[in-house]
Amino acid sequence: MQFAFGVVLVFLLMGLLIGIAAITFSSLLRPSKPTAQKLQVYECGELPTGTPWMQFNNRFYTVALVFLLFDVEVVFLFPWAVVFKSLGLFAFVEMFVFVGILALGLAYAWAKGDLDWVRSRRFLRPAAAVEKGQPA
Amino acid sequence: MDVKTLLELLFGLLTVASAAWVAFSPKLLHAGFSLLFTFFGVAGLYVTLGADFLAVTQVLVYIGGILVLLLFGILLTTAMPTAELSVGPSRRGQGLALGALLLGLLLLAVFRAGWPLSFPPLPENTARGLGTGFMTTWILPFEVVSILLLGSMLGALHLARHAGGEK
Amino acid sequence: MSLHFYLVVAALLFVLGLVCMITRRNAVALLMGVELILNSANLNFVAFSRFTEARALDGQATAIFVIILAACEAAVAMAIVLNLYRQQRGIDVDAARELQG
Amino acid sequence: MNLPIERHEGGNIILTSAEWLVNEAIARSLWPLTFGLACCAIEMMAAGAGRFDIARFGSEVFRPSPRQADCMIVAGTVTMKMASRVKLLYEQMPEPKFVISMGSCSNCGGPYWQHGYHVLKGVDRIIPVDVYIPGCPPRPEALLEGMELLRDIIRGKRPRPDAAARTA
Amino acid sequence: MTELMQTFWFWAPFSAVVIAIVVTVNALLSVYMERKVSAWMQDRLGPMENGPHGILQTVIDAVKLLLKEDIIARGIDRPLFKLAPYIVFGASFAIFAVTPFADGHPAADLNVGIFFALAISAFVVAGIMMAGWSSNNKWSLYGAMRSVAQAVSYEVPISLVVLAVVMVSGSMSMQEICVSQAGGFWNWHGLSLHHNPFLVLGFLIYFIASLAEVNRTPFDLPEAESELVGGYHTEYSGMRFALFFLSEYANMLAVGMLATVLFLGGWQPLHPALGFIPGPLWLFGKAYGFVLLQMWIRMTLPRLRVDQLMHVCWKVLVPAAMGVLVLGGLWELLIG
Amino acid sequence: MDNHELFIQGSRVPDRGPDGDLMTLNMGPQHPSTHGVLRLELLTDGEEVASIRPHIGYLHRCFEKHCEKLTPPQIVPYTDRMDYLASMNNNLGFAVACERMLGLQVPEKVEYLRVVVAELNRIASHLVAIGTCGLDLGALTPYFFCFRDREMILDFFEEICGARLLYNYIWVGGLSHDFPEGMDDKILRFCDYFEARIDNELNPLLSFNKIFIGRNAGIGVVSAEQAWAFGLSGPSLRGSGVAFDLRRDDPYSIYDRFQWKVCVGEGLVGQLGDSWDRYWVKVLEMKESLSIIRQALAARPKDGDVREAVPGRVKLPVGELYCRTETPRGELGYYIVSGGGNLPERVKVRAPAFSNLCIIDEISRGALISDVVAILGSLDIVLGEIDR
Amino acid sequence: MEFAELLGHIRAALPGAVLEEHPEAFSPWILVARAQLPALALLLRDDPALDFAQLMCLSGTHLPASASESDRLASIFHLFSPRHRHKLGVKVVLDSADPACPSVAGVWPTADWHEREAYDLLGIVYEGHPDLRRILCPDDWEGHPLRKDYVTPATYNGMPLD
Repeated sequence: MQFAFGVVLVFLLMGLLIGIAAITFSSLLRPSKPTAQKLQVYECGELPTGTPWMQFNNRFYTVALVFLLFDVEVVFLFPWAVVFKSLGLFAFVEMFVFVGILALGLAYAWAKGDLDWVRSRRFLRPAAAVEKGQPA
Repeated sequence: MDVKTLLELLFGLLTVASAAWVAFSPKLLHAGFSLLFTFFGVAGLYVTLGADFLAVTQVLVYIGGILVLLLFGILLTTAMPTAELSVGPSRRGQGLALGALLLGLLLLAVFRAGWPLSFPPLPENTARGLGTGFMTTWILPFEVVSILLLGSMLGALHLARHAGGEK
Repeated sequence: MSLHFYLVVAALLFVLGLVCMITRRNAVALLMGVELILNSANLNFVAFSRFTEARALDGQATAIFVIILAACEAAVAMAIVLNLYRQQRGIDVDAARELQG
Repeated sequence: MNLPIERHEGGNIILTSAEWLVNEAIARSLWPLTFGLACCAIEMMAAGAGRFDIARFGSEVFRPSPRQADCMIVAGTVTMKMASRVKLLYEQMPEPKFVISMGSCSNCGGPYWQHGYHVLKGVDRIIPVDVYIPGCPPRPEALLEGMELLRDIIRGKRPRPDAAARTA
Repeated sequence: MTELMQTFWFWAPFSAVVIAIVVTVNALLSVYMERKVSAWMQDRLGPMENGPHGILQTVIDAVKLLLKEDIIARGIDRPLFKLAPYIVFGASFAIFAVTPFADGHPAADLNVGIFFALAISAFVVAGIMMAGWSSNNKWSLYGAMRSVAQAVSYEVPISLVVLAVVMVSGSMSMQEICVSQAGGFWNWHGLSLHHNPFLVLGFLIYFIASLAEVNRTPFDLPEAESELVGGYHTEYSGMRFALFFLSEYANMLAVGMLATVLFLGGWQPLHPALGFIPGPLWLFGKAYGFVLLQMWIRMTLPRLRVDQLMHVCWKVLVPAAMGVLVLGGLWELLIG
Repeated sequence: MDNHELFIQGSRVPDRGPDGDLMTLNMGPQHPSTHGVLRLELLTDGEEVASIRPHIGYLHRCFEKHCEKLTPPQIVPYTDRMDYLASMNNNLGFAVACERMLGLQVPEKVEYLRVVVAELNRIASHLVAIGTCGLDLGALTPYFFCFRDREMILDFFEEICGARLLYNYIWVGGLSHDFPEGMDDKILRFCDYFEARIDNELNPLLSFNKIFIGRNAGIGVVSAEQAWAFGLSGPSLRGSGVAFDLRRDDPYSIYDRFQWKVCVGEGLVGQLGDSWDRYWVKVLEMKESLSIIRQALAARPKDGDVREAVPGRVKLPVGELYCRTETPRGELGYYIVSGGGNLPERVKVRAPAFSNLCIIDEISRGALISDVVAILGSLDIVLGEIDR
Repeated sequence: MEFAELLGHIRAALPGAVLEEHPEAFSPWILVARAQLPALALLLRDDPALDFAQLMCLSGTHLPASASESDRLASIFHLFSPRHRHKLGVKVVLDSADPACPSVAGVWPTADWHEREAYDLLGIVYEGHPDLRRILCPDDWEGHPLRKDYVTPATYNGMPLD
């Protein structure tokens, strides 16, 4: 096992090495002529105003949160999945309860609108008839 | 020194160095990304300890989940990530002193205590062992965890919704 | 390598986490300190179960449970931090004392 | 032209033989900046579309960010209000970089030469231009030909326009 | 010889170099393929002039990128800005360590292989965030936030579906997952209606989610040129940009390979009678088919909006993937 | 600080500074989806747009100044360069205005040919609008298909007058060239070919693509009242369900002789007046244009000199006139004041895209950045005529 | 309604607003008093018999000095009623020394940009306009280019203009 992980580590290092080699090699060849304007941060040809450190929608946090909890669930279920066949019905019921409880959480988030990306859009009315499709 | 020892040392060094950067970096953002290497180093140590599943879990949950959450937290709460981070110098000194003291105590304990050492063989497939364990020995915590997850999900979502502030 | 090595690394992690918690006033940084401490604990669990007579997987299973707890803790704590931020336009933990009520 | 190896001038450099390779690589992979100003931009788009297919020469990779672009096709009239932005965008491109002035307006002000109080009479007053493509607007073929000329310039087969005339 | 093969010091660097070559060639080839495929679908010719049928075009592009100036603008967080491409590239490269190329020949046969493949993308996420955040550029930050939110969201249905495959195969080792699908295409998880039909649905979910995972149309929001200019790599130039580019195409191949291993039998031949064709050819053939499909979709569909993206993930794919897991498990228990 | 930097700072619009949590984001003047050199100053809250301040004038080429210095026949080529996607229509509008002032009757044949080229150019212009609208939303291939078909129209124009984009074809009192031999057949063949392309290629691939609909339906809704109040015209007005087309409702040239339908948005997939409706009106209009072209070609006189009525010297009589025509983007108005001299005293152009664009702030508030791109695409702006 | 009818209606509703009438022009127009313009604009839009919902065009013109008068500026509004299908030009003449004209941006939102343009190019100051800035020329541009006496400056921010 540690042999295999060693290979993985070598791969990681190899990836780093390729990157470093490429950039080092490139640094030997490439020109470098910084000017004041070249070093301006790009914003469509304008000079940027203010910092980009802006307020982001809390929704990003919600997504990361729900993801984290599902991620954790997956961690538990992977060992379960490996032994599922040997343990049979009992394991299945256990998993069912486990997933079911988390599904409740998802359902709660869904019902409360936490999964809707934008809630305060006054202009986006429901596009009811999207299903109508092509007129005859 | 064989390769394994070398790797252990390297991972240990990575862990401690990056953790030190987490604790002392003047930029919160750098501290956050430094945590990435701490988690990775710990995952490496897990591998050297024969805990492959745990190592991958560490990467998946800590780097993929908790770190992202923390980084989002920095982004969502700090208009200027370079803002003043540290407490005043006196409290900083106190903290460092306390830390040094504690470290001394811990090291003393580590080297003085008589650990009942042995070196049991590694299990063939830790994931399989853990799976069986979760379904048998740890069945209760396994199910309780799901309730815990549900509870924290509901609570966190509720709190986050308040933080979002319906405009 | 010996158990001591892991214990030393864990001790260092623990102390660094603690220092991080004491010397930072930013709530997110505080959380980072907590994560360091939890990692140090985990490292100890796994190291002990590897080097002692205990059943080899006990430590790992415990560590997994701790990771789960850490995830829940991070989720809820970050939500609290967000609330704090919204109320005070800042996440200075010293200024959050008023929450004590 | 030895743009990318200017730093090694006078050095020993294996690069004398590699210079050919370097220049070929730059010449054959010109990624334009997604940047259109006026009528000529439509012909530039047409040059990218099916019939003229600038992709044949490897230039279909229009990069929206100047950081990844190699050449700027000034396609259209440069006005006083826009001039500073054009200059800034040009500056923000990484070396080696090239400018193609497409159409009469950016060459010299074109039909707005006499009464255009708000029109810059030639983009070469603010940035150095490598190739001028005449026409109002030039046909897409003319743009392809202009890029061919630019390739020749990069390869050193053709001089760059008088350096003194270029305001850098 | 075989002993040498089995030593770490030979095997690890050897396989890493081989894969490095494969990844690089793949990137060049995929870019060329993408340009040619798109040209073909759009009534154009695509690269023609540089090399026969433009085959050298992407090589030339790569050389050119090597020669481009590297700009690090004012206000950029230098250490993070420089580190990010390495992390993204290193991580997308490491996925290939666990992919089995032939019978008994993964570079690293991890017990937890597929789990590892899921986890390693966490590095990509962190790297992208690093890139977007350090750039001090509004477009970059938007791109990074979108990218991260999208990657973590779509990780959930992917994990659940992979879980279903692991459940059926009884192993997390990618090699064993391949082996469990032996005996012809009707035994492949993604096609075996008679073994476990829910896995076929799982394949579909995986396919959609994997498009999002690698930021391909219709989920290419993080790099939507018409909205966010360049996304998280707006400020990157020259070779650093090329590394992002390279890892993007490496990721395309990686999800193609994962899909192949999980659902299309990996290196298993279409029919046992075709077993004389070597495994790697099968694997790459199927993976490239998958990549081709991604390109086809890119040329066909517009892109979603961020709320629609999240809607698709959380309200369609995640419940469906949960269903696949539960019902697939039930099926396996009762019928399988 | 060099000259240039001073220059940038001098011409910069003063910052409004951070507005609470809002962030100022410049979209343009160099941005893939601003269709030229438009600059939108977005005030954003995360990805949500709180308000938009459009900045135009980056392509201000002083058209109105030129008009005061040139004779009307000399002005015609400059009208080409305003809406460079629909030069024929711009020529036509100016020619019609001058002819009204002069009281000039142009020959029948000229009228028919004008209608044919104007409608062909309408199709060409709509093709660009549709293609780029798709491109903005990430649909790459329809854009190439649109340009492929547009090239065919440009071929006709090239054959007719020698230019691909800017024609100077419709003169005051006539045309610069007659149609060459066999042109009618070619155009008719194109009509058949293109009608099938709309139905079999464009609509399945783009118009009724679920994602495309999802991106456009219910976005940027303009009510009929709003549309009138903000001076919207053309497809943007008709997208809101207002059946108003100057070709029918304020006729010029010979449009009253043809049978065709004014296409309006119907809220087919989302809400009436949304981006998709504005898009869809353009698709429908292309079909109607094909029908007009067919009728005009069938009815056109074969004989006659197209320069017959072209005056040797255009001297506009004293007076002032506001004359409007329907270009692909809407109401193109020329306000001409003449003092009786060789040069007009004042020519003001009421450009359709200028008025269409000014609603963007109104309908984009609360939208996402991606929606702004969709709205902008559906409004179909050409900076040449906005900035003139 | 025909021009004469329109005129009668307006005169009845707002006596004294219309100073001149020009039915003979290619596009008939009326000259109105500057002070009466806001009231007239509202009347034109809201009176159901007039119902000018669309402001087709808003232009400014510069009338150079003649023997009898000093130079003046004019702002002309071309209106159209989609319901009644009638048109009307409304003109306000201003002294160039005092080029202030009431804004109609509150009546027809489309006037916003047109007024900014007239301000930019001719220097007509629309009072009550929400955001009267230059629109086509840069903010630091000098002079109003469409005035007859406009002299193109030699340079703009260090760049030669011709």
